[in-house]
Amino acid sequence: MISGFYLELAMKIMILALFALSLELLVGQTGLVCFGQAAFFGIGAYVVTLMSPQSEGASLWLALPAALGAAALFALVVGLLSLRTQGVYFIMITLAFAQMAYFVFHDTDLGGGSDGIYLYFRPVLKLGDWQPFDLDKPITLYYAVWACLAGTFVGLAVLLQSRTGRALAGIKANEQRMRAAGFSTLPYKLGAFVLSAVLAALAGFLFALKDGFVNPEILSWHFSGAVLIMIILGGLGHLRGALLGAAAFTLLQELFQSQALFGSFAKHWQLMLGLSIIAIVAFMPKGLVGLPALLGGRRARPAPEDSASFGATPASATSHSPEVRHV
Amino acid sequence: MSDAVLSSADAIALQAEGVSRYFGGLKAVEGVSLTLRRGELHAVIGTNGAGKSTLINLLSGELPPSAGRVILNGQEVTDWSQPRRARAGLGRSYQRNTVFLEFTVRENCRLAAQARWQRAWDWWTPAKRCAKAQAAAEDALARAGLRAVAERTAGTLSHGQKRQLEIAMCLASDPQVLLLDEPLAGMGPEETERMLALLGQLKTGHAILLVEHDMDAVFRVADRITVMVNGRVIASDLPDAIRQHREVRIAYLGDGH
Amino acid sequence: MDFSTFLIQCLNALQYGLLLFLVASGLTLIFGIMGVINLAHGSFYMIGAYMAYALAPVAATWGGGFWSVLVLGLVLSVALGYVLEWVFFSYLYEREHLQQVLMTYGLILVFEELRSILLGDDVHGVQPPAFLSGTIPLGDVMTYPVYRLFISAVCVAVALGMWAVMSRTRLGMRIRAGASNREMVRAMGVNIRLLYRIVFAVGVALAALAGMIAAPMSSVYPGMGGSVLIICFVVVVIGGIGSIKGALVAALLVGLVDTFGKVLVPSIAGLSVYLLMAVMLLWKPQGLFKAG
Amino acid sequence: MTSTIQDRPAASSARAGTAEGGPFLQASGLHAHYGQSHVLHGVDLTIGRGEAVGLLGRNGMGKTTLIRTLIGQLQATGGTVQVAGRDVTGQAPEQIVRLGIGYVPEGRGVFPNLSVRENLLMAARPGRKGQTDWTFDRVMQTFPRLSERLGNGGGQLSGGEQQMLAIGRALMTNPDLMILDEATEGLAPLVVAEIWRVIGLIRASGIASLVVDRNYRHVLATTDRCVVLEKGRVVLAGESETLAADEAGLHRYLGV
Amino acid sequence: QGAPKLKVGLMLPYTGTFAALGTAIENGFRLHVQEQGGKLGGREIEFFKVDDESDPAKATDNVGKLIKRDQVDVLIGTVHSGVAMAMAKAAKESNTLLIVPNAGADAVTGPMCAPNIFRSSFSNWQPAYAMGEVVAKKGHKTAITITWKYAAGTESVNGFKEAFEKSGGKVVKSLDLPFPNVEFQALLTEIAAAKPDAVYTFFAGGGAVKFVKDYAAAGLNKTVPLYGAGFLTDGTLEAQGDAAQGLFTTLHYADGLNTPKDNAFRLAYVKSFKLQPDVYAVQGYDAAQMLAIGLAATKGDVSKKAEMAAAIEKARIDSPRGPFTVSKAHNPVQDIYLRQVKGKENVSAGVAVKALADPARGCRM
Ligand SMILES: Nc1ncnc2c1ncn2[C@@H]1O[C@H](COP(=O)(O)OP(=O)(O)OP(=O)(O)O)[C@@H](O)[C@H]1O
Ligand SMILES: Nc1ncnc2c1ncn2[C@@H]1O[C@H](COP(=O)(O)OP(=O)(O)OP(=O)(O)O)[C@@H](O)[C@H]1O
Ligand SMILES: [Mg+2]
Ligand SMILES: [Mg+2]
Repeated sequence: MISGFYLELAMKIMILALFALSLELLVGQTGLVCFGQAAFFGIGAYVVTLMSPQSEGASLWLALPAALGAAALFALVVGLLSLRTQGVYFIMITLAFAQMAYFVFHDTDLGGGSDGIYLYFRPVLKLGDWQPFDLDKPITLYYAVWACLAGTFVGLAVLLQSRTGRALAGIKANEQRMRAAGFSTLPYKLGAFVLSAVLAALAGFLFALKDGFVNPEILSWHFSGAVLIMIILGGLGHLRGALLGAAAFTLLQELFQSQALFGSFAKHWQLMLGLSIIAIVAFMPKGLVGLPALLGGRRARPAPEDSASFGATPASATSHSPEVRHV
Repeated sequence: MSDAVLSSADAIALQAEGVSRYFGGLKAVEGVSLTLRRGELHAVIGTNGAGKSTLINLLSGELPPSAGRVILNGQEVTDWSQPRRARAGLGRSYQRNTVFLEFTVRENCRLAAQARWQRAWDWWTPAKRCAKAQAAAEDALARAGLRAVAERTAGTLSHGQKRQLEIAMCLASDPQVLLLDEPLAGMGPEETERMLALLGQLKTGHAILLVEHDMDAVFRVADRITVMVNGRVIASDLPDAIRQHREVRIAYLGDGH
Repeated sequence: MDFSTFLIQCLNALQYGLLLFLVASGLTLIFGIMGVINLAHGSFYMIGAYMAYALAPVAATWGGGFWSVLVLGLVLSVALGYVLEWVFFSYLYEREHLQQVLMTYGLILVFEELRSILLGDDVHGVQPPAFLSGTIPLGDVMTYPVYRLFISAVCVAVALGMWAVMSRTRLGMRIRAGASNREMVRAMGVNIRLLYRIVFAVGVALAALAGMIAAPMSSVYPGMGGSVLIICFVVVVIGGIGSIKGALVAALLVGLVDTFGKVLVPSIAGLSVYLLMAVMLLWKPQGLFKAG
Repeated sequence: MTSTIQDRPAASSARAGTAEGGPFLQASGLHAHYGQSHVLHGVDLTIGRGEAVGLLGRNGMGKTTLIRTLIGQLQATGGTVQVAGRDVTGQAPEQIVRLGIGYVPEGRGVFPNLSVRENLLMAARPGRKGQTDWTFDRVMQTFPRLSERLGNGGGQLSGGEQQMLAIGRALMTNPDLMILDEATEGLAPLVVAEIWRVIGLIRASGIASLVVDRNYRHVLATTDRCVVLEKGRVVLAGESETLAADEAGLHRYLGV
Repeated sequence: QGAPKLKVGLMLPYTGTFAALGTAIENGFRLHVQEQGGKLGGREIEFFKVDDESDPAKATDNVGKLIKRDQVDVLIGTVHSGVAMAMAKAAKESNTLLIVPNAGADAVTGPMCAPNIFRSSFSNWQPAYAMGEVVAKKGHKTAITITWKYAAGTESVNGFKEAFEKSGGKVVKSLDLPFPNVEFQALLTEIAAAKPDAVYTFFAGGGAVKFVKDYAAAGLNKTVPLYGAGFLTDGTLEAQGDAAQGLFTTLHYADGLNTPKDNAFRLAYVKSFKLQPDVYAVQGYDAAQMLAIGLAATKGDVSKKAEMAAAIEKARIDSPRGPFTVSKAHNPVQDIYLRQVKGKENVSAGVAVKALADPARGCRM
């Protein structure tokens, strides 16, 4: 049984993985590169913290829907406005809204300003007088995080191969064509945007529960950027890429910061992290998900589809010599 | 089909009334009126840059018109969005390929077909379970002659094959009104024949607007021809009359036809 | 605010806007025109600033001053950019664009750490050259440093130069063409790989130049790269990707909003620039001046 | 499969390989792959100086692939290519093209972010022998429609206008060999006629051409020699006139 | 012998803007341990280090590494106030001894105060309050404050305002700009237009350098005197050059104190680390001293928190800055110096306020 630090590390990785999944839905599956995902994460975290009284835990029944709902609402507004733009402009406008959210928490006293605020008691789940589990126990929280991650992963996997999911993939590939075929793309994109925000807020919610402390920095562009880096590192277009990326990013950081292994050079962990990232880009074009294929090398390749390389009929041994060889 | 049926109002599938589209100072389409009937293949020909593709964009809702009205099945659809018009039975193909390069050929068609049976709230049933879309896709593949390459990724097709796929996708969503922008471009001689046969088949049940520069083909299948030059319609008549039309010969056909 | 203060504030805004343009100019080239999302731009700026600090004593040993530092720095940064493109970017163009983001992110970490190892973590000042260290009186209490005017002049020169090259010369056309279809440019007989290597090098040099020029004014400190990065992206995007004119106008606009935002509505000063960007993009989803 | 055309007597084409000795372009035994799929199976092709060669075949038979391999956009996995007497196998496209090839790609490849004027100017260069027959003005005369749209972005043009632009752009390089891959796609009949006229003109001025076009009758009528591809192999080759008369061959390989 | 090593967790910034400060603090701490023969309270020391990156978002996580993974006995850290707050919370929950060697957030020894939390540096309020009195005494009637809009800046400005207005002055305008923005020109113009008697400022690091230089370049240093909390000119003087000459700042440490303790400290520091010590090094050194005093009282037993706290509260700590005591809320009660920049030094111009104690508002201990 893992405990203490490793329990927390596992939770942290899972929360980041959940966060990465939320972004993967947008970036990898719908083709919307959002650079403000941390805002939703932060809203989820802040809402539960603000809702929790100083002396007791808030009701999970209230806090969770409120956190997710607030993020969804924000995403709805941001999405409606920013989905008018495309490509890099979309990247930047989502950044703009996220930065505004950041400054609201940073510059006003709403959430304790730049110092952040504490969550003293985790929300409690109660059905009447019965309390099925107690999130204050680390191990319970761990399983809760686990369940959220697993649920999200499975849910997204199912979603992506449904008609809705294929429509999103189509929008990523060629939106104009989807519209011509009769798909109103805006509702689809908006739906994906809001769903993604809700998942990010769930991750933020769990983060606040785990740490008991929220700070405006969790809304900052650095964090939005970091999670984007994670999913690219893992490999875009695959749900498991998000998991791999989040785990690899966190563990690499952990590894290089470890004094047990690197001694005083651990101080320069960023150098090693940077170099590993560069190496991954250079040698793994598909990100970490491409690693098995890379290692498997030639053996794993499918049989050459030579017969398929030509149009109507298979290119069987057409050894007819030309009747006409005008020379 | 008798003239009486052709001219009766309920055969009218799509109508443009004085539609115009300006790009800055350029009048790409100006005051074009045109009627598309079921069971009829209506060809639109004209010089390069005459505004044919723009007209299709206006009819299909891809571009909003600067002026004029579009009427689909007796209902004004001028301010309908493109997807809405598509769902009401207006299908189009593009002059430049717009296929989904990363998907397989079959998947391309299935996605197009799926537009008819959208159920966005149903996020759990696998798309492959939608038998109707599956069948419509297979049908379109067969018609366009793409069966053999159905499992290939669209990006690996040759140019001509992509053009065929472009048409197949348009067919897959089974529209009643087809707006085809140069469907023959890029196709080889054999494929051209097949496409013309297909058009002949389709036009009995559908209304087809065909933009094409291959005059042999146009004169073979068209029931009616509209000629555009510089955004305006200069003639609209039966094929034989167009062949003789002096202005059309000067501006477009040349002496070869 | 009385009228003369207003005028001075306008001057401040103009000057800040021009400085922003200078810093963003390299980004306009690499990101806006080549299409490489370059997060390491801030690092190049930082490298420039640290060069201004570290090269000054080197230049002094053989009697060189401000200008020699500038030239030396430019040469070094061109070389750096050339090698970087070669080693790290040349094979990324065919890949998904976001891979470049990852690569430049890795570079940020490496550069930041290398700086720390080589030059330490201290804050340093750089002296402006003597002939530019004067001031001009403005109103009765304030003076205006000549060096700031010098910076503005450099900005205007860079802006004009870039605009002329990109839109008036065949070279510029080829560079822009390369951003939309590399293979086609090669098929027209243009050695786009070399061209891009050079453009990248120039982009790096422009960022470094901005750093070197700004160093006497802003001093040199760890993390200085990160603080300019986002604002540069804001400028390039508001202006419309690929447009140098757009970048200039956007930089001035950002300067204006930032300056007056701080003075008139200090409570939301942090927000103002992003608010500007959101409003601009909602109004013009393709930026102010869309290229092509 | 041994359908080479190397062994064809030089006399078969009036202009092939005269003057400076050796054909302008010579490819032998070309193989090409896209990943695992083998697309060209040992193709031989010779284009003499000033010779017009047609390349025919149904969709997906490897015409474009052959062209891409010739100019180095695709690495040949076997065989050699010589251009202007030099072995260019494995060289970069820009190096090969600079030996005097103007290329009109399938699907136009117009630069959407450049204006029409810029699209043309970016490619402009004098020919290998310093010839500057094709200038901006001459392209404008050939395609008057373009001169009305000079300031427009390449992406804003109609399909046909883009095609004209692609052809004009290739001409601006003052090539010795024009490669036209479906250059008449989407062009109005009058313009197509003009293109064929220009091809004839080019040919008369000693510029070689390699033409792919869906209108095989036109190709046969305007070229010296034709090559028919089937599944990546040359299955028919010969003088255009003779081929044009070979109904059976055409039917078999072109499906007409 | 026999007693296991004492695990000391250093959570300091080793990368980013504050990297230099982190190093100085660690050096100062190690210097004192060294002087004690490598042992505190009879126990050998084993260090565990974590780079906090000055990122509050990662703070809880990072402090968790030390508390849960390494299971340290004592926490030392950090520079950034936001991170320190997260550390304080974690320390409170796990009842780990925490000594804050820099972060000045008033709250650490205010609402967050706890028996096991100490600070060896200052509260933001302290130098600022002292400067308020100084500026008023100099006869200035009106002042403008300017700072970054973040906790440390706001707290500092409030401290200044409290003292200045109590002594009859008036803060006519409080200017701020978003952290870490360094484009000051617009605000300098505001100052020039308002023509106050004095300006009080709180900036640090690169921003401080730029502000001082811009202030001078705008010519304001000739007409409106500038006063600041000591961080304005600490560790930044070389970079500020001439622009900083003559500036007055207040801090709990200064150059040229010329006390035996300070001289010895400086000498030893230079010898050990080949670097000039600064106020951060002093704070690290004193953190070690405080720890040593606590441990001495319990013979190295960290579990006896109450006894350690009592010992430290009673102690008079012989710091290079001058002796100080620790308040009930565990913040130093110390002399605040008025310093003036001369050449590359912040030379002491005497004590501004003697034995100034932080009011520890909100502390219920
Ligand atoms: N987005 C646009 N901005 C400016 N001009 C445009 C735009 N789109 C089209 N045009 C211009 O409008 C005119 C009509 O274009 P359109 O594509 O409709 O022509 P077309 O009849 O389809 O020609 P073709 O047969 O060559 O395809 C052209 O001159 C074209 O340059
Ligand atoms: N990028 C690619 N990857 C894999 N296979 C490809 C790719 N491009 C083309 N192919 C395949 O190679 C074969 C030859 O294609 P090519 O484009 O050369 O045909 P083509 O003769 O030019 O046809 P068309 O007349 O349709 O343009 C086709 O079967 C095609 O599907
Ligand atoms: Mg068209
Ligand atoms: Mg082809």
